[in-house]
Amino acid sequence: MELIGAFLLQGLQMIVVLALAPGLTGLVRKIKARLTRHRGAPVLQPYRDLWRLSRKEVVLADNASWLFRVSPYMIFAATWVAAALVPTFAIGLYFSWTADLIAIVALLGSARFFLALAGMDVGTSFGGIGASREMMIGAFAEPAMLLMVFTVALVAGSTQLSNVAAFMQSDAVGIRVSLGMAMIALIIVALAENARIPVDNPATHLELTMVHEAMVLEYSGRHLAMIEIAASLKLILYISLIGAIFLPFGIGPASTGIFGLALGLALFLGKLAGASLLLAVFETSIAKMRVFRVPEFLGAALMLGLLGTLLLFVSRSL
Amino acid sequence: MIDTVVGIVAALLALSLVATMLPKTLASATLVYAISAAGCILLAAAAIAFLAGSAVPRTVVLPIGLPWLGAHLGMDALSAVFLLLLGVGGAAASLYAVGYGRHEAEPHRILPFYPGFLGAMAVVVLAQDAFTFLLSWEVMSLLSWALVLPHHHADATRRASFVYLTMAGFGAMTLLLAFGLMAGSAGAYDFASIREMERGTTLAAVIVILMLVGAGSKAGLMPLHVWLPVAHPAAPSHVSALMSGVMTKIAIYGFVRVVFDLLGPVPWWISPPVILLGSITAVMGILHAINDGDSKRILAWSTIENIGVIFAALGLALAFKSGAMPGLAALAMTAALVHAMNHMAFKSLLFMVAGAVLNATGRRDLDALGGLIGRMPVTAFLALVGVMAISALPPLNGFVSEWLLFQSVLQSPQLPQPGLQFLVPAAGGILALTAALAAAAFVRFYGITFLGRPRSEAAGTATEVDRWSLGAMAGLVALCVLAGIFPGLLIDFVGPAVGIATGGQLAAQGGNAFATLLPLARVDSSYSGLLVMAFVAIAGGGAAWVVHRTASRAVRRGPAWDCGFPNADPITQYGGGSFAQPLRRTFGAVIAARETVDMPAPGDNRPARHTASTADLAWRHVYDPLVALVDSATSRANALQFLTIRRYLSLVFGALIILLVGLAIWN
Amino acid sequence: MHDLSFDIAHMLAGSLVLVSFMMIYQARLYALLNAFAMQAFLLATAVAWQAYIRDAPHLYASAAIALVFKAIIVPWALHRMVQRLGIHREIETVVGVVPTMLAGMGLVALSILLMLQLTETADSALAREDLAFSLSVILLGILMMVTRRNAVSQVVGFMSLENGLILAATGAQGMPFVVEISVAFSVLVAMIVIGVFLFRIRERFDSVDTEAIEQFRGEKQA
Amino acid sequence: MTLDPLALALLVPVVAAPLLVLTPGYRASAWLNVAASALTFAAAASLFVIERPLPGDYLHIDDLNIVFIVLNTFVGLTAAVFSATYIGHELETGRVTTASLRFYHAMYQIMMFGMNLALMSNNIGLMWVAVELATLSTVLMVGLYRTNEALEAAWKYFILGSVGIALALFGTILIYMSAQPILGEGLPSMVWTNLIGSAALLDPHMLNVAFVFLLVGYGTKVGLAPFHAWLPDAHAEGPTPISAVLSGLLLNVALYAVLRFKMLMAANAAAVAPGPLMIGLGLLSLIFAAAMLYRRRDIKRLFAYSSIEHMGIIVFAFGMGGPLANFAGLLHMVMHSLTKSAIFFAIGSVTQIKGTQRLADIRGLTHSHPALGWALVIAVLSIAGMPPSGVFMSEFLVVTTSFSRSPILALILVFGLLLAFGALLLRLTGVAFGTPTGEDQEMHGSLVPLWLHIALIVLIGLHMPGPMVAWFQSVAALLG
Repeated sequence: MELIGAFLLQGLQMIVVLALAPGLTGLVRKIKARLTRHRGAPVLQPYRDLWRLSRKEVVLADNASWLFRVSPYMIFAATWVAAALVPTFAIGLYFSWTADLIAIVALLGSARFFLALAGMDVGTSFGGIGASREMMIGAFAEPAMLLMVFTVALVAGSTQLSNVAAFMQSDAVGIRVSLGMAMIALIIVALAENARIPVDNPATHLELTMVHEAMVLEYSGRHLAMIEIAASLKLILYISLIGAIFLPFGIGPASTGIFGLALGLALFLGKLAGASLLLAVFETSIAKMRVFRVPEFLGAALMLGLLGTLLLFVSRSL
Repeated sequence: MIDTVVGIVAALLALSLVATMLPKTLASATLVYAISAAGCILLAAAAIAFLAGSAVPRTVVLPIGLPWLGAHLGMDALSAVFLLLLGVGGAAASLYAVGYGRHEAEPHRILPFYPGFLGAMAVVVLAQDAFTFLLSWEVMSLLSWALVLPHHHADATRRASFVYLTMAGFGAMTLLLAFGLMAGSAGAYDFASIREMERGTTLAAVIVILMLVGAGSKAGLMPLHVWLPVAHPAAPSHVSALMSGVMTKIAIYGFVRVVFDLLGPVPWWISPPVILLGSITAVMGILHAINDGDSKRILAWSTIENIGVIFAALGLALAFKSGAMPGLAALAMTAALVHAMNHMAFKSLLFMVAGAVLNATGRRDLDALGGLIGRMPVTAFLALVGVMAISALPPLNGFVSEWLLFQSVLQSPQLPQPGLQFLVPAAGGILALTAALAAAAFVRFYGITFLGRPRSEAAGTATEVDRWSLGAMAGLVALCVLAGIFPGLLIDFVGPAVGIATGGQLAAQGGNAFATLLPLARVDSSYSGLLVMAFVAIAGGGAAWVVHRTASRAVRRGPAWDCGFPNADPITQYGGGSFAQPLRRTFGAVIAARETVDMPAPGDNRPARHTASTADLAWRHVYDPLVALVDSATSRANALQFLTIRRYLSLVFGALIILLVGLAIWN
Repeated sequence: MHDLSFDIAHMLAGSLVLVSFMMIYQARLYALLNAFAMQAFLLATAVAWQAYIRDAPHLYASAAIALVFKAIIVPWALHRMVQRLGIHREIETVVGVVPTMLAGMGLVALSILLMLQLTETADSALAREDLAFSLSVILLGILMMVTRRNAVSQVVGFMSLENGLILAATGAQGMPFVVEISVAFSVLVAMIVIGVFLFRIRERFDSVDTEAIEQFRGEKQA
Repeated sequence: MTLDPLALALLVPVVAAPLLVLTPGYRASAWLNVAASALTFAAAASLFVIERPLPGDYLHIDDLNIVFIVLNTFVGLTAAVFSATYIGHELETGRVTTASLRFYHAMYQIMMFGMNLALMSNNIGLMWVAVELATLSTVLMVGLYRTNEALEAAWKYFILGSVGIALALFGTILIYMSAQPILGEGLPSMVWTNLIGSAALLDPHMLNVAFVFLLVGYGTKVGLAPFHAWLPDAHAEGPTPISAVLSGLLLNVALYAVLRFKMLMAANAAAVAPGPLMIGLGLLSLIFAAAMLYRRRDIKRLFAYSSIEHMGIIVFAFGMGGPLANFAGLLHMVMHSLTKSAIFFAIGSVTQIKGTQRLADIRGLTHSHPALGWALVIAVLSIAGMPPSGVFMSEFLVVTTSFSRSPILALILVFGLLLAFGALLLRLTGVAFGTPTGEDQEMHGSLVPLWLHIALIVLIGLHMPGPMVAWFQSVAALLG
């Protein structure tokens, strides 16, 4: 009986992130539009786009290989699994021990891996540009992320997100400088990973500046739909990751009753809304940077992550 | 048990002699490779039997080598683990060679050395006394040197072979010194009595450093790595697979055997150099891999990277061991050994892929390849798994060892010394960077080799390789996947070896639900490759199924979007150099990257040129000066060849007088 | 044995050293040859004297060899050669005479020093001093070989070296093979002289233009 | 004196020499030469089985010299065989005349006689005479080709050799004089067994001076730097079989003499320890020769310098002393004789094939002549200290034992070894691999001696026969 319940909860978690993802993207777009005094497309527009895309026929380049056709599903699957493993409204879900934070980072890594390969498959120069730049960004984002993970894990004593979230809720942890640094690092990484301004511009199609869009330039129809939804899944993943680690309030253990879960869900929605507001404000208020400044930007995140780790020892040895 | 193993090894060595007399026909090549493969499989089986069963380690003494000592051969868990590695890698390479060997111009330059090389490596692993160890070590170097040389008409090959054997000789000399210190002037050469001997920590530290140099030069630790990037492209691909996948691990074995097993307690301060050297080697290796244009050299650089990772793990194990934390030392050591296993699998696989591409196209330079996924689909698929594994992507095996390594890095706060507490996370950061860069390097490797449009005629007309090669590669792919989703079995397998090395051991992992890894119960960080695999498969497959059922499944083919700039030339694709550009610019300093743009003046209609080059700082700052030094010194000494008799006489006279004066003073 | 005989032997040995110095001093070849003949003669006398005071008749043989072969034949032959090669006027020393003399002094001092360190035994007084003298003759001989350019003077140097050896051999009481040794050395010297004659060796010893030599060296200097 | 093996081993060459002078036709004389050497070897080998004759005033046999004698006669035999197949071609190319060939074979036997006598002699005076005899005969053979270079080499060898002779003699006289008060006048004070018996009583200072002279004198023959000058040219310009004999045997004989006197020194506590001197000279020779290897253009000179290098290693090992190092020294000496002579056999054929000794003109031997090329590769790698040759074992023992005793010396040794290794490997790679160039005449020299030596090297390297080990260990004990 409770096994079924556990399965249900796990399933619910997966459904929730999948269902909310496009909405979140839509919400961010809407707010950005508002901030720039446009009316903007309705929040639900991404759902419509996905539906329309999935019904269109796929136009494949002549020399596109099977890898090109498989990649969207792989990317989607990897991202979705990763997203489903991040506690959103409840911890200690049945399969939460499947992968820890390191594995989640690695899952996103494999999504990026396939995206880059798909970009290079058709053999246009755009795909190459996108892939090469994406891998460079990844080369900095992943270590920064992992150093952030070190910091958190050293505080929480585990890389298991459920444990981390649980530990963060407990009052054993006060305000710590290193955690703050870790959070900034994570935010920077999140911006880069989701191809947001200032690293990349999700809205542009100007070849020389685009990274993510350059890779997916050749995609159409259902494949594009998969890529799009994977992108929005990634966004929601990072937001809920930040939430789970640094604002874990409201995330109750799976055993708490229906109300606890409902509360957690509500708070989760709140976090999403707040995050998208902040993101939109941030994006509209600053400009995109040159591609070769990106390493410096992410390098800062790397340093912050390392600094956070080292500061921990200092504070401990004090 | 050991007797049968020794028998197999002897058979392999004997096969080398037989091979010298075989006729130069295809049949004899097939025969030699087939027998070698059989021998390797038997070795692997014996090792598995040893590890699975609880056979007591026994030593046989053969009347070979030092007359009063004889050759002590024996097998314990540590030997067995590496024997297993050798068996699997050797079997795969031999099977591959059955097909690949057909394309060799002068097979009689390979066959007599190939089985002996396998046998010599086995003896290194089995040796239980210093002399046998070094003897087989040298024979291993020698035969691999001969195996680098089959394409000896090319100057590059001869140069490579020279560099390789010189480095090998250097390494062997350092090992000689190390064992000299261990055995003492009385010459107690067998491992048993070396274990017994009492020695001060400083002496132990010196020995560790000597071993680091000696074994490191064979494994490819910076700055002793220079032979790998030249020797691997020169050698036939199945030999490269062996040298890179197996021989470097034999070097690791030597290090582990001496430093962890024979040496006893070592001071903690010897571990930071190991960790640091390992991490630096790792990141430098992969940076060069990203910037190199030759497919096999890329793989060689990546081998250097992985060796660095392994040494970093070993250093960590050393730190924990000297800090009297056997459990954590076991974690790090497990990471090292498992990574050695994994690297054997996917690196051999990738060298075989490179060899297959080389056969199909005759080209090694990335910028002449491309679009092979259409021409050689099976190879392309197998290669895809290989690059995913080596890029440490879940759920494959590369990620498992990386995950274990990070887990042990996360335990650094337990270490007593603040220095290590600071160093280890930094090293962890470097290793994370390395992993990310590795992904970039292999996206580049795979994407440019197999994807896109063919960049040369040869690439456009390539054909799929033979079944033997594909079979060997498929086998390794299976291993990568299995080791990725059932890592517990592998970890339990190396457990006893870890016990020998560190005195600690991880909890048994085989029995966990859903093949989950839970190395340290205290911090329940867990990872289950099986479930990740299952979830991804379900999610991806399900999504595909749903979309194809509910939404459209129509497909139309059309030309790629060219931005209104129609140019069919495949050269417009991103090539090796352009793909590496962002990272080359970012890390240019450490790889001495130089970019020159030759822009013709307006009106001048010759094409503009952009050339990018990188250089190995080790050559620039260590080896080239060394060569120059030897050169000048010898040319100065050479004047002594051209003196006149009177001057020679005065030399004799002078020496005599000096001796006499010395005598007069001495009295 | 009464002291006089010792003193005479002693005096003869010492005079050999003296003559060695004279040879070093001589820059011209003819004078050098004459000096050498004198040394050989002295040697013959010394050996004969030893033969007499120890009544060891076989020593007379080597005395005779020294007299006939080295005091007469070889100097005469070399004389001829010098004329043939027309080098009798050349100054053949590499370093000046004075430094050579000083070096010679040093060598004599060294040999005496060495030999005086020998432990005193019953009748070794003479033996020790004899050894000191013969050692200095030997060293001076080599010194001459290395400080002279010309083949002839080097032959002379070698032979005076050998004089020292014979002196030492005869000084050693009851040493067997002395005669054989002197014969063997005579053969050796003969071969050298013949060699100088046959291939007009002077370039091969040393020469002003090194080109001439190096074309005979197996490996040309880069 | 009955016809015991010693007498036989000495008589055969003495008898053979005049016969060889008289024999018409070089083929006959060549094979007669082989037969004589074979007989000598048989006689020497029989020393193992029969019980040893008691040491007399002139000759004796003990553990130390039996090893040398057997090795000497064996390599003498193989070299004779090689020379028999080799020298004919020299006649065709007109480098030698039939007359000079007779002379050559006669001299070969005289040289063998001299060396055997030197090794068997129980009398320091006799040993001196014998060594000189051997030297002079080799001088004449080095000059065999009568080319300017050959004469130059022979002359250089002759002059330096003569000075060495003189110095060695003075040392011998000194030894006699130090022994004479104890052992009485005349022959007894020159008999080796007496000397070593009463070594402790001899005047240490006298011994010291004597040893210096003997070391310089015989060291000249060993080819130790800085007394080495004659060696490379003599090897390079003489007939190749003689180069093989020079490197393989004559150096050993001189070394044997040095060892004898080292034992004498070691037996006298008050005398200066010979070790440091030998270590110094050994390391000097090793480093110097290793450095010289790099600039060689002539293949025979290359390996001549490598002989100097290995003599350096051997002298170093004996200088270190102790059972292991001495064992290593003996083993290294035997291995070097076999390997180096094998290398010179190979080079003889190579030079005949290519018609030159210039390294630059020799390429890709393993491609054009596999049997010869690979043999050369194996031999050179063995001499460079690669297993499975015995050289590896001896170097292993030397390095490991000396490093724990005196690290600095061992490091210098290792440095020299690596330097030499690099040079040899560099040349080998050029000579053995790549695309063959230059002329390609047919090969005359037989490969049998070459491969026979290689087989022995590998055999000893993998499994030393028990008796051999026993001698070596007892001798190592003798050497102290």
